[in-house]
Amino acid sequence: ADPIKIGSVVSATGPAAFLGDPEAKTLKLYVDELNKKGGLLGRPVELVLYDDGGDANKARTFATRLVEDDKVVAMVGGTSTGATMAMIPVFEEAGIPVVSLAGGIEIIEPVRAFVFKTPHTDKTACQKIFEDMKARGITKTGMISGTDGFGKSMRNQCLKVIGQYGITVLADESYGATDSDMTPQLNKIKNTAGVEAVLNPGFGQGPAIVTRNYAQLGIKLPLYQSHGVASKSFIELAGPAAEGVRLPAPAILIDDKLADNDPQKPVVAEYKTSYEKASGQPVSTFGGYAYDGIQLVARAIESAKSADPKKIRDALEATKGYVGVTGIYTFTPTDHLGLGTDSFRMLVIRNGDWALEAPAR
Amino acid sequence: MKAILRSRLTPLLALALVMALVPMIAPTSFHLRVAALVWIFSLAALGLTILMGYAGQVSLGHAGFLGIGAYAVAIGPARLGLDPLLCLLLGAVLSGLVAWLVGRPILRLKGYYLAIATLGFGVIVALILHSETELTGGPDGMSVARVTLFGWRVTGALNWYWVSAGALLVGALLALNIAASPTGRALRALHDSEVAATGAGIDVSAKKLAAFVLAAVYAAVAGGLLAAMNGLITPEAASFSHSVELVAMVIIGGLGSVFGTVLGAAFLVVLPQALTAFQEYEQAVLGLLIMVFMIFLPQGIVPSLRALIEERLP
Amino acid sequence: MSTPLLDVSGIGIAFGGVRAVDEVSFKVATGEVFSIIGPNGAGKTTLFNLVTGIYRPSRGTVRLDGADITAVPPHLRVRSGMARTFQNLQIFFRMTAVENVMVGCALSERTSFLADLLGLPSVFRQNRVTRAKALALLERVGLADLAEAPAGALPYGALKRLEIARALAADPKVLLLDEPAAGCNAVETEAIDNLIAAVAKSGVAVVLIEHDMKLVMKISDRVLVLAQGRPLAEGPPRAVRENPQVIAAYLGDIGSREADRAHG
Amino acid sequence: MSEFLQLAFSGLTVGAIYALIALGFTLIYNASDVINFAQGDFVMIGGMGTVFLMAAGLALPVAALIAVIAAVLVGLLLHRLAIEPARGASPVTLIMITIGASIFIKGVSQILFDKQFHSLPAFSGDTPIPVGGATILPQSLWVMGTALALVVALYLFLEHTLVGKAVLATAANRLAAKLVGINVALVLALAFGLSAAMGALAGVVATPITLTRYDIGTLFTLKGFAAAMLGGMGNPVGAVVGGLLIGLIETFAAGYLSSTYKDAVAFLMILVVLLFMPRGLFGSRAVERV
Amino acid sequence: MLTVEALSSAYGRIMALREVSLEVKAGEIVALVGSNGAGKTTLLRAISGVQPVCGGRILFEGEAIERLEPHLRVMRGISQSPEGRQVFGPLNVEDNLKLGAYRRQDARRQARLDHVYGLFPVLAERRKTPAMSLSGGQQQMLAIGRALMAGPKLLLLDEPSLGLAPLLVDQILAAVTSLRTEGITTLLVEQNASAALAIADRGYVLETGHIAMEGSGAALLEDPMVRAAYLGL
Ligand SMILES: Nc1ncnc2c1ncn2[C@@H]1O[C@H](COP(=O)(O)OP(=O)(O)OP(=O)(O)O)[C@@H](O)[C@H]1O
Ligand SMILES: Nc1ncnc2c1ncn2[C@@H]1O[C@H](COP(=O)(O)OP(=O)(O)OP(=O)(O)O)[C@@H](O)[C@H]1O
Ligand SMILES: [Mg+2]
Ligand SMILES: [Mg+2]
Repeated sequence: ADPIKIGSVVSATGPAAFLGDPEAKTLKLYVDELNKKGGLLGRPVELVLYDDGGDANKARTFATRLVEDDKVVAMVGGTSTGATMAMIPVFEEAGIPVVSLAGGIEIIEPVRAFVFKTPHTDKTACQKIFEDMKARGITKTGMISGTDGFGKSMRNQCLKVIGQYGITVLADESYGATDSDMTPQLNKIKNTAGVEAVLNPGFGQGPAIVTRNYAQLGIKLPLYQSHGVASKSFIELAGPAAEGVRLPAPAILIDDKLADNDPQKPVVAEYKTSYEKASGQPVSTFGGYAYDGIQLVARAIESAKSADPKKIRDALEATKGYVGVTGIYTFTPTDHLGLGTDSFRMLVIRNGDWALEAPAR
Repeated sequence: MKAILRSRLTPLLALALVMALVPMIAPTSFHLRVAALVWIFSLAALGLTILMGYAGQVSLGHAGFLGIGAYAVAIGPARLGLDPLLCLLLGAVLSGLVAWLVGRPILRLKGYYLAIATLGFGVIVALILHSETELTGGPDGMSVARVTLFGWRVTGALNWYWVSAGALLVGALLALNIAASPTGRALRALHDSEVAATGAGIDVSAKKLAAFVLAAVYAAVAGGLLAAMNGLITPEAASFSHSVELVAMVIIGGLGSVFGTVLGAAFLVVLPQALTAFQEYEQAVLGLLIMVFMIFLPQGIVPSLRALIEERLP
Repeated sequence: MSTPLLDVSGIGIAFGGVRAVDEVSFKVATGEVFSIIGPNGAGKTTLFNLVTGIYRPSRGTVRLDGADITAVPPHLRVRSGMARTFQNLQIFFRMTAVENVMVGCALSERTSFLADLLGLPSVFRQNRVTRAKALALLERVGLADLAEAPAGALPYGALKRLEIARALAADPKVLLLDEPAAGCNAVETEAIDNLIAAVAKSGVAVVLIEHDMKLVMKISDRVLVLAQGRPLAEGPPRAVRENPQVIAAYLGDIGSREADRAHG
Repeated sequence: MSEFLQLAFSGLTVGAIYALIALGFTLIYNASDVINFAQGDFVMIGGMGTVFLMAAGLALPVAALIAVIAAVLVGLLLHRLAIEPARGASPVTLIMITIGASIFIKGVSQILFDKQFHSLPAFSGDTPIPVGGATILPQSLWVMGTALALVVALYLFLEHTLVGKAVLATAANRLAAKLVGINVALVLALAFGLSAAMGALAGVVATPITLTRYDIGTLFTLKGFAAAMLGGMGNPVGAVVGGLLIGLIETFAAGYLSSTYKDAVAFLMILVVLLFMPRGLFGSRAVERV
Repeated sequence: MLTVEALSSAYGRIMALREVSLEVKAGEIVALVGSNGAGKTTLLRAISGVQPVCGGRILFEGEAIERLEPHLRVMRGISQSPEGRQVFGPLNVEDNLKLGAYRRQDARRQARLDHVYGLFPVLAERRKTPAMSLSGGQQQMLAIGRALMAGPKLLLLDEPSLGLAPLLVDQILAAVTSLRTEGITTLLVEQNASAALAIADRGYVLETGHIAMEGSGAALLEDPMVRAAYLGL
């Protein structure tokens, strides 16, 4: 039978390769898995994967290519919010479902018929962090964020919700995606009177350097990182300075520390083992998003018993209680993310490893 | 034969012919989109052909002007409620104005010093587009309103194909006009010797500035078209790597050759699409191909091939 | 001398210590050939650079046709009637010979940037006029058959003449020539000699820097001798070449002999 | 005061890294008038090479040495296979070749290495050294020391050896260089080899601070180029001063003005300097005669 | 010492040299005259190896050198003062001269430097000046001086008198004559044909890429055709 084509555009190179690379690897790995198990609906699955290099214009071109030339029935991808937003009109118009791997809330708000996404929104992460701060009695924070799409979007979301927790921001600094020294900004925060904790939305090497500079300057306040660093490589890069850093992260980082009855435990463990074996690299949340993306699409095709894009979409929207690596998803016509704050767990870095913090409150 | 090779309008006719043929053989609108992108980037690069190829002045920040044009078309309708088409014009004017302001001081610099100054300009523009989130939507960019041309909503790949092809034809015609005119002669002259051009009574700084402004307008129009066609624009459009890409189009195609510039743009727009077959090796192959082309066609595709052909002709 | 066309007075410049030109004054009238000679490094070329505005003099003035042009930028001096050639060739190497001369015609061209951009018919008319003028000038300097050759492929001597044609294209009132005969053999020099004489006769003031004494002594009306930036002697050729200081500092044996030969 | 000092230390550290890269540009420029857009990738090879060799079990010094040698080989190959065959091409063409090379090197590295960020252990530990209320990392001293050593070495080479002069002569006038018996191809190979070595060395000492990844070269090229131009292209002292200045401007701008626009401030400063000194701070002042 | 046999060279499709043969014997001064574009410069460039040849042979001291890289020819003792001076602009006068001796780091380098400074005292005065700010004539002196610094066996001079004051032309030609007594052979291209032929043992007349005439210097000076075409007499 001719294959069912699933498309993907990720930023496997360029500034967001940190995200796109594990995504690409995961997609390839699990499409192979699917085929080993006989494919979907008795047909083999073909992954058509393109690398946009972080350029929204390229992403758009590849989106057209997937629709027009490759005739895919569904698409998993868009590493960044910008790229996803550039591609959405193409897929909406063609009526082909998209499961985005980007964080931006604007992807699913307002809800678009054919657009879903797997990553938590930045907002959820912010909420999780502020819950933790509140529980520890912190009311005044300093913020230092990356100016990349991830950092900037999360900063904005955090500023939106922070009021609800009675927390104020006393210092609001930023750093460029490629900066190699953040001491000036941290020094400013250090010298801002009253700051009780520091929050660093960002991904890539930036947070690692922030963490090291933090230690170099001898700042003793609690440091919160975001889910953007949720990969073992962060601990390696930041070195001993990472001790005590807190962050919201999905289950994937602490598979071995999950309670035995945790429904995510087997899923997470399986993904972690397969991915690390196949790629030789530590798992990250980002690969997890792609895992959930491809699984959701595969499940939808199975349950729709059809490779028709519209039917896949309908089946996707009907997803209930899918236990993924990132969390447990339930889509509805008004919610195309389907994750709650509980999919995040508050972690702290101890002795060079992740440790689970007892749930706040 | 040689007369044909040298005629001013030959490249234009060749280009028009290719433009007419592509829709006939393009299997899907994806191919049309790629072709439209080639026309749009050619247009942006054509400005550099005038600036770099004719006048010999390097700009490593030209994507900045492209960004100005693109964001004018994005911001105008969204924030000020202006007509997109009007914004395309406003963007071109604004870009020209900025070029005039920036060019006056920095065009006194020469060679690599001009390169770093223009590079700095481009970085600053990109940084502003990136950071002024309220206005520009920040790193994730902003969406662009649909363009209406005299009541006709421009949508679909084929329509955009013709709009961009038309824009490029006009741009190419103007560039060829310039080349064959006293202004073009003056630009090529100051490329070789500014002292001698001055000695011929040419106001060298004014001519350089004119070329710079013109190049900025070309880039802005291209940027506006790009934004309107995509319906979304991100600051990436104004990035340093994009500036380098524009320069690369001009050099690979052949400095100072209009048709070459289009080939150069086609090279860099189409190649990544063709190279997806190489998967992870895509980037390596792209780099390798650029090197190979430059080693074997050191003056760029068109001038090098023309020299080869002329040598073989009696 | 009738009213001087070019009037340079008390001009000077120094480059970190070296007084390249120091208090030099001279006047040149229409139709006159005025030569400047002197040892290498005497400041002759620098003097040209001062007169044409490439260097800003630290003191002194330059007047053209009565108007003080000391502060006028170089390209505008061309407009008021001053053209020159360069000792270190300044050729547009990527253009053909005829295009080089066409660039020299820039001043007489009547088109605007906009017209050029739009490719109006006037531009093409103008191009034809300019081209015809350039070809005539090439003919005049004896390069007609090389008109379409890329300038980069011309031999040295031809480039010298190409520069003269380009300078003439500006229809100058004052023509400054920096060693036009360098790299030409005796026969070719004679052609240049005739050319200069004809140009002067047509009512142009010619200022000539040259080391070929035969040429200088033959066609100059007056000669200025510079040494170490200062005037050493000035006067009619005959007087200058008999000046013992000039012989000692500059002419030597060959020079004297050649200078003598000029007048036979 | 301690804040000022802290910013100064940061600025000098970052600046010294830029300076090291700018120094790498100097040699190739001096030999060929070409800006090598793959210079930053030599830095990356130094850093990534060392990281992966250490991961394979080698000690830091051994790994670093092999990485530097590897970079030199890449530099020599670049010259032999890409620059030399295009001999006689204009600088623009050669620059385009280096841009191609840069893309190629990144393309190969992402396969050969990976796409993750990596770090190296600091050479002398991570304990900050307190100075006047501020702190400085030992690795910063390594970076500054290396920059200092290289600038002195390069200055001595170019100004006080005949081979150094031959390098300058080759760029000044290639025809004349051949006529006085300079083996132009050899000089260019030397320039590429040494530049690669300097770049890779910069990568080794800077990686513990900047971290590294297969595509970090673009950033390094950009900053190093800016530094070299600010100082005056071709002058090693200028390269170092330019690098340090840009580092300091960026840091102070981030500390006192706006962290968002610190790069803009740095480039504005470069523009202002160039308007008054069109050949950079230490560029040659002599003008071409006409 | 130098034998050129049927040498041809072209720029693209333009033949600049067509089967040129000439000979320079050890210790001779040979003058090469011809009008603009005759190919004199091309010939000297070909001998130095900076101009591709498309046929013929160049023998130096009996060995074929037409395939050698330029720097190897310099090492064998061929040195040229090129047309258009071609000094190393940003480098100072002394460095230019020292580079002239790049392949001759022998004990006599200092002596040769003194010799050049003696010949052109103004270069000594300006030894720290960047070559590009010298006057035209001074640069010409520098180019000649640089060629002499190589201590060559065969010296190729392309229009050495170009742009030099008459007094210096005297000195240059005298210097060439005196070089012969030191055993240096010279191939001299000059527009100042009468002066060149006067000091030359033999001369060749090059006309549009081929040798039109050859003979002793004195004989050529007397030749009516040469007198009419090149001496303007
Ligand atoms: N831009 C400059 N910088 C430094 N020195 C200069 C500059 N221009 C000229 N000089 C010096 O001024 C003096 C005069 O030079 P100039 O070129 O005017 O001589 P000239 O009389 O034309 O000599 P020549 O006959 O050799 O052409 C020379 O010593 C030269 O080195
Ligand atoms: N780069 C080039 N490209 C094409 N043709 C060239 C080039 N250089 C020289 N020629 C041609 O080769 C021929 C010989 O030139 P060459 O320079 O050797 O003459 P020459 O005898 O030295 O003249 P001159 O006395 O003017 O120096 C000329 O016809 C010239 O047009
Ligand atoms: Mg002079
Ligand atoms: Mg010649």
